[in-house]
Parts: sequence; structure tokens; C-alpha cells
Amino acid sequence: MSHRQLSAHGLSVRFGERTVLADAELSVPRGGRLALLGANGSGKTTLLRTLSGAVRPSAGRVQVDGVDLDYGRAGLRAHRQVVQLVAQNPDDQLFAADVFRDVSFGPLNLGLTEVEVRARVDRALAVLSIEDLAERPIHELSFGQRKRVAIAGALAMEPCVLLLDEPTAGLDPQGVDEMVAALDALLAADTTVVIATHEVDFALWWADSVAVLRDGRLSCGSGPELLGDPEVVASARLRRPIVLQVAAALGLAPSGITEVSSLVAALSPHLVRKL
Amino acid sequence: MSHRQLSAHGLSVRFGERTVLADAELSVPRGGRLALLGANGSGKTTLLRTLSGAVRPSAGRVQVDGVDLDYGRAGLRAHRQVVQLVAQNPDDQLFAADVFRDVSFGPLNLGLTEVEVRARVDRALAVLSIEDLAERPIHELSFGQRKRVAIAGALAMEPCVLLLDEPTAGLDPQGVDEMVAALDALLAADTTVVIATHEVDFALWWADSVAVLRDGRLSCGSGPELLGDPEVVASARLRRPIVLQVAAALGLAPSGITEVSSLVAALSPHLVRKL
Amino acid sequence: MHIAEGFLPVIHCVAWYAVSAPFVIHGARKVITEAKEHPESRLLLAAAGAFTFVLSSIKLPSVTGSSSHPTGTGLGAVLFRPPVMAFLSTIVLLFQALLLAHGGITTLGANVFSMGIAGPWVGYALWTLSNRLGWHRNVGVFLALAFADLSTYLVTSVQLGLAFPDPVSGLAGSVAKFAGVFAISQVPLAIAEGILGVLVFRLLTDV
Amino acid sequence: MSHGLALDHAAWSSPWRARSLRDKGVLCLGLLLAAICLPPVPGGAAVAVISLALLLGPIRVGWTRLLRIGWLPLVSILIGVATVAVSVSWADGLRLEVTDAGTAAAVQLAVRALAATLAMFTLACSTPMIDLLAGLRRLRVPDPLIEIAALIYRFSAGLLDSASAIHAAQDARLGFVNRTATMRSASMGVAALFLRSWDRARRLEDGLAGRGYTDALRTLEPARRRSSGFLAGSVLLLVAVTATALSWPVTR
Repeated sequence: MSHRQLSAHGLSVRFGERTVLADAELSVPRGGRLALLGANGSGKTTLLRTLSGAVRPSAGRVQVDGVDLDYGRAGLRAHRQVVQLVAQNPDDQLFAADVFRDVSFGPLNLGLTEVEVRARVDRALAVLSIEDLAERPIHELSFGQRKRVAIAGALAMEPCVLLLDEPTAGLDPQGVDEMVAALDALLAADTTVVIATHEVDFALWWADSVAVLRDGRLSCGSGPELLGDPEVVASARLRRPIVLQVAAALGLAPSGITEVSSLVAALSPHLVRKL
Repeated sequence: MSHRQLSAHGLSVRFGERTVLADAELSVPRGGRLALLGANGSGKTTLLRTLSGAVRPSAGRVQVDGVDLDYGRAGLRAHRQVVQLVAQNPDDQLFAADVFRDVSFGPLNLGLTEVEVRARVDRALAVLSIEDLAERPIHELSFGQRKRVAIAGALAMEPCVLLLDEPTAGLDPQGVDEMVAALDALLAADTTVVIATHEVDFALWWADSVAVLRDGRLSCGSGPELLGDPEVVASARLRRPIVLQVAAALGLAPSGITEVSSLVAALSPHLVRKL
Repeated sequence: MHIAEGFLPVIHCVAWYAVSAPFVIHGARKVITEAKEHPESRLLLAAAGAFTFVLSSIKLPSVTGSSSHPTGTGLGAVLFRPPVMAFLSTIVLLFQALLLAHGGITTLGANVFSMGIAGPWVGYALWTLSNRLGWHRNVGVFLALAFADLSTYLVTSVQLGLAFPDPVSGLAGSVAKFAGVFAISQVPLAIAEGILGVLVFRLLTDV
Repeated sequence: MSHGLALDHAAWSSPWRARSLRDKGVLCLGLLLAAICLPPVPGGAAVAVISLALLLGPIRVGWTRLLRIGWLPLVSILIGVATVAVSVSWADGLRLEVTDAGTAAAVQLAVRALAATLAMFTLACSTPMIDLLAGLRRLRVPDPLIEIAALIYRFSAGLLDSASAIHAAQDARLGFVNRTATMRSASMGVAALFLRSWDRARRLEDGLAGRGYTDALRTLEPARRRSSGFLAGSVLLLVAVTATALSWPVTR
């Protein structure tokens, strides 16, 4: 999958009286890890749905490689092979009886031959390391497994950009580790990955760059910078990541601090001696 | 509500071939905050359901003030007025069209008069600060609001012990703050609160004491001690809380460290100067 | 396809209420007995009702490319039997009238008769017949669903024809008129609903 | 969270929700009855005007929402009215014609149906379904039936959300790209919805057992405001409409 440039310009979305997005600008870095941060109800899901073509903005445009998204039948069809969205709740996305059937749903609709469909399903399951689940009924799977099957279903469309809504929500630490491994495999397979989340600690650690949603507007930048800014996180109704709270309490600048090890590294020169 | 002593002795639960709990011992500290930690599928929910009387153990017993739980109709009825369980998914518990009607359901089942029921509903809504939602339709509420309504429904039974399954799952930072305020109000109203969670950072900060589920067995103790022990968290398929990871990396003992401020306080004497 | 609010003269409204009442009361009695013997069946019956309501409020693709709402009562009749469907359909039609502005209160009696009584009984009769004759299950399902839908639409045409006899060609003309107008959407929809039913049954029995 | 049933939303947010069902029932059902019993002109027309005034005034539905709610019944009324207006005969080959009698019947029907629809809206936009069910309970409809109806209402909200989520997910994976795909998607969606409704019921049963559910889903009714003034005003209005309509041919 070649990288393609997904971007949004002056995006506004209104539902009835309510303005969800207001003049949002976003350029998704090709082949990178972008985390989209915002509180519940801040419009993260709407933004992802707009980027995927499921919601048509009231104003502004979504572009792929600088070309406006065409909301006609053919245009949307082409867009869905570039951008795929994975919903927060896997049960909203899984509707077949077993894993193989569910993952094959998209490729079958692309009109591929059976051989090609099988190959795509196998590839998708392999990337997510769930080959062993292929024949299992979906209702017997754990929540974390269902989340990965939902991703496999989107991945089988072989999109260039994968948008994931709250991929780690509800997962325990081991589930998060497995999800991170899955995301790494996606990135290694040349897919651009965008996640929407309110889990600031995770986002700071995982992402190359972040975009914060505040009152329907987006601020983009580096994780430590944006998430370390008390004013930004407060107005986004988030909180600062724990390592940045520690850094701030000790008077350290946030830049470069994304996890425990970089915090410890930044701190070490200031300690009296190795404790 | 007077405090009563809920405990479990030699608790084993088997579903078919699968052993979920094996000889678990637990004594819930009266009027305290207990966090029950375990990975998904570790048996947290089963333990809560067993404590609430919904699941009958294969061996062992649940006791209130040293008296065995009687699984007859009357015994269970009495037990429900001592212990109430709030499920992780509020939609598993909310059935009525609006908040007022739903919260009135439990007290009506206790055979109270209309005046008493109204008083209980008002009290429960007040404790959770959701009086303004009373007449709202449940299907229009946000996830966090529905979670608090589900708690109000259990609280209206005026139990001595409230068991909450993953109360913060799916909530954003503001939602967590509101949930914490609700839990504080419960504690102030003399209710013992037990939460089951896999969110180690939250549990460490919130709880007075923790119990960790590993292979169907429970280890009880102080948060910093148990959650700071790499062996314990690894075998429980959890991870160490971030502040304890920082402390460990810097060679500090975990005891007394539960959040950013106590970490910073423990660290300060070892700094060259205030940065 | 329901008769809209206010569409029938008052005498017809009353008459159709009277015709439907015994069937609905019979169904309601069965439901009450079931609910008293097995309290948990309330939740399952409610699930069935909600399923019927949601099914009737989503758009189905029909074979001509237009889309319309399925009745869902043929499936219900096969799964839960006609008396229960008479009761559940009454609630579903009340919800459709007041939540979707589809149908009406004054025309509820007439709509219950076509969708909640005629449709399910025809569908159930064909399902039973097909089973007796030893036909393949898919044939029975297709016939039950397609004809539950078709009979609902034909009964509605007769109800409207009775209310508005054609000044030129009388009752026969008016029934033919309504049947003709609604055939455009309903015949393809009935076929689509039959096919869909076969596919759904296969999926459900696979699980 | 929001299944987007505009009528339901209007009912929950109407200032008239707090009024007692007795007061609203007399007015709204009275208007509905007047719409179908009285001669369409001027009875039906008067009901239509009054209902419209109530909807846009105290019930606070708003123009845009009223149009969104109203277009579906409007289209179905228009199709029916057109069918009545055109006469067919086939004695000497199929012939379509528009007669005076047919036109007159069609106009009468159009006014009556429009009036009745607007009258029904006054009830539907001011009273949540659950309050109507509570009213039926007071009319001695047996409890189990009311409980099942109330649960259908509650389940429907979640199931409608599931239906639209499943539809969106299938659409994103090109599930409606052609007729074969559409049929496959629709059947998978319907089967998934069926299983989900079942699962939902079982989990709720479990959850309710913990809250003391044994054989009845009793809840307390929220307080509602009764007003004899409102009731008297409603009766007066209905009497005035009826009297005017019946005396119309005489005075004209």
C-alpha cells in the first residue's frame, strides 16, 4: 500500500443546531502515528467519520493527495479503498457469524475472486496475529480479540490510512500491548495509522504527533508540547499525562518526555546521586 | 446506613470445566475504599457477582457480619439490601424510559410506601448530583451519565456495600472526576465502596487497599506494596502504575507513593536543587 | 404501508377497531398467561417487539432499486405464532404512528387488521402448509414472508377501496386502483422480504 | 445515544410534557375526534389551524422540525388523495378520468387527513410514549402488557442505534455496492440485530434480578401538573369548533 496524503481543510460539521466541528484543519502525516485527542463528545468520532466519508461536512473539504473527496457513489467507493474507519465498539462492526466470514465481507464487495479474497483475509489476519481465530464464532471471542477482528475487517480493504476510534478503550494492559503490536504491524505494512483517544498517557507515548480537539477546532503539534500545556489540556477537558505532571512539578521542560524512561533520563542529571 | 462486614472464605467458582475462582479469601474493610484488580477474564466480575449473591460458589461461603449468606428467596432478598452490584455496562441494568422511573424500581421492590420511595429516589439522585436528570429519557443520556444513573439505581436500595464493576471504564478525564466525586459522596454517606478495575494508575491513587486477582486467587494489601511488586503485577497480567515505575527506575521504595504529588515529595530530598 | 391518520371515515375506523379487537385480546391473553408463568418471557417478548419495530423502521432495498419498509410480521408469525404477533403488532403500529408518523391512531384498528392479523395468519398458514407438504424450509420461509407482506398490502387496498368507492366503477374500481398504485412498491418489496427471510433464517440457524 | 426519532425528541423536550395526561388527552384526542367526525370544511380546517397553532406555539415543535416530522405522512396522504381523485373504468377499454364527484371526495379527504395528522401530532409531540403507556395502565390495561410495551420502547432506542451503526459499518466496507452485496448486507444486519435484541434481553434480566426483579417491573410515576383551567379551556374550544362546524351550513 502506497502512502497517500489525507487532509482536511476548513472542516465544519453541524448536526441540526449543534456545531461539532468548526473550521478544523488537519494534515495526516504519511506513514506516521497520529493521535487525535479530545474528551467524550468533543467531536473525535465525527471527525473520523468525516475523514472516512461517512459524514458530509457542512463546509470545508476532505482531500486525498490534494484532490477533493467526491461524494458521488463512485467517489465514495474509491475513497473507502483509501481510508477505512474502525469503530470504538467492535460489536458495531462485526455482524457475521465467524471471523473468516466477517473479514471477507469487504473484499467480497470489491468484486475480487475467491482466491484473492482468501489471500486478503489471510494477510489481514496475519498482520493482526489472529490467524488462529479464523474459524471461531465471534460471540465466543474476548473483547480485545473482537477489537482486533474489527481492525482485520477494515484492513482487508487494504486502505492506505486506517482511522481507529479509541482502539485501547476497555483493554487491560496485556490487551493494550497486543493492540500496540497490531498497530506496529500495520505501520510496518505501510499503513498510516490515526487513532482517536482520550487516554493521554497512552497517546503521549505512542504517537509521533498529536492533534487536540477543542470546541470543534484542532491544534496540531508534538505530544509533549501540546499535552504538557496546562491551558491546552484544560480547555480540551483532558488532563496532563502523568509523566508530564511529574516533570512540571519538578520544574523540567516537557520537550522530549513521552514515557517513564525519557522522564527518568531527563531527571537523572539533577539527582544528588543514583539513589 | 450502618457499616457491615462483607467477607468471603475459601471461595471457589467453576463454570463447567473452567475454574474462575479458587479458594479466594476477602474481607472488605468497612467504610473503606477497596480496589479489586485483575486483567480482563481474571474473574473480577465473577467475584463481584458471587459477593452480591447472583452466583452461587461451588465451594466456600460469602458472609455478612460473620453470618453465611442464605441462598433462599428471603435470604437473597435480605442480602440485596446489604450488598448491591453495579454492572460495567449501564444498559444491562437500566430498563425504564426515564431516570426517575428507573431509580424508583429497586425501592418499590422492597415494598416501601410511595412517600418513602420518592424520598429514596431523591436522596440517591442528590448523592450522585444528577437531580437535574430526573425527568430525562435514559436513551438520550451520555455514557457517563447513564453510569451514574445505574449507580443511583443501586444506591436507592440503600446498601451498606456497593460493588462497582469498572466504574471508570470508557470515561474521559472529566467523566472520571465526576465518578470520583460520586464515589466520595457514597463514602461520605457511609457506604463501603468496592471497585473492580484493571486501571492500575487510578486504583493506586483512589483505593485505601487493594486486592489482586491472580489465577483465581486473591492477594490483599496496600496499593504501593502490591502494585509496586513486579512479580505480582506480571503474574496478574497487569502493569505497574506509572508513578511506581518512575520510583523504581530512580531506586525509591514504593511505600507511600500513590500519585504525582507523593512521588514528587519522595523525590525532592534527592534533588540537587529545586529545578 | 399503512393507512395514514384521518384517512378513513369515522364509521370505518370504529368497524375495523371492532373487527381487530377479538384477535388482539386473544393474543394479549396468551401474552399475559405466558408472562405470569415465566416472568423472564416479558423481556424476550419485548425483544421480539423491538426487533419488529426496528425492522419496520429501516429501509429495505427492493428488487426494483427503490427501497421501502418491510412488515416483518411474516418472520414474527413463524417465530412467535400469529396470536402473539397480533398483540406485538398492535404495539409496534402504535409506536410507528406516534414515533414515526407512519399510520395513525384513528386508523390503528384497520392497520392492525391488515398487518397484525391478516398478514401473520396468511404467512403462518403457508408456513404450516409448506411443512405439511414436506417442502424445503427455504420455500416455506419465502412463502410465509412474501405472502404475509402481499396479503397485508391487498387487505389495505380493500380497506381503502371500501372507504372510497370509485364514482365511475364502484368498489371493484377503487380496490383495483389502490392495489395498482401500491403494487409498484409492494410487490417487489414482498419478493425482497421473502428472499431476505430465507437468508436471515439460514444465518440464524447456522449459529 | 441519539437514535434520532424526531417525534420522540420533540415529546421529551416539549414544555407540555409536565402537563397531566388527562388535560392533554382531552384536548388532543378531542381535536383528533373532531377532525374525523366533523365536516372537513370548516370543522377539519379549523382543527388543522388550531393544531398548527398549538404545535408551533405552546408545544414548541418549531417549523423545521415539524417539516421533518410531517413530510412522510404528507407524501402518503398525497398519494392516497390522488388515487381517490382519479377514477378508472374498463367497460370499454381502460380509461382514467377526473370527475367532479371524485375531486370533491379527494379535497374532503385531503383536509380531513391533514387535520387528523396535525391533531395527532399535538399528542405525539407533547407526550412521551411512556406517559401514554402509563395512561393505558390507569385505563386498566393489564400490567404485563404495559411492561412489555414499555420495554419495547426502551429496547428500540438501543436497537435503532445498533441498526444504524451496523449500516454505517457495512457501507464503509462497500456493503451496498450492488444488489447482491445489498441483500447479503441486509440479511447479515437483520440476523445480527435479532441476536443482539435477544442478548440484550438476557443481560437485562440478569441485571434486574440484582435489583429485586421477580415478577413485575413496577416504577413510580413522576408528578404531573393538572389544571382545571386548561381542561375547561380545552372543552370550551372543542365545543366552539363543533358548534361552528355544525351551524356552518345554516349560517351560510
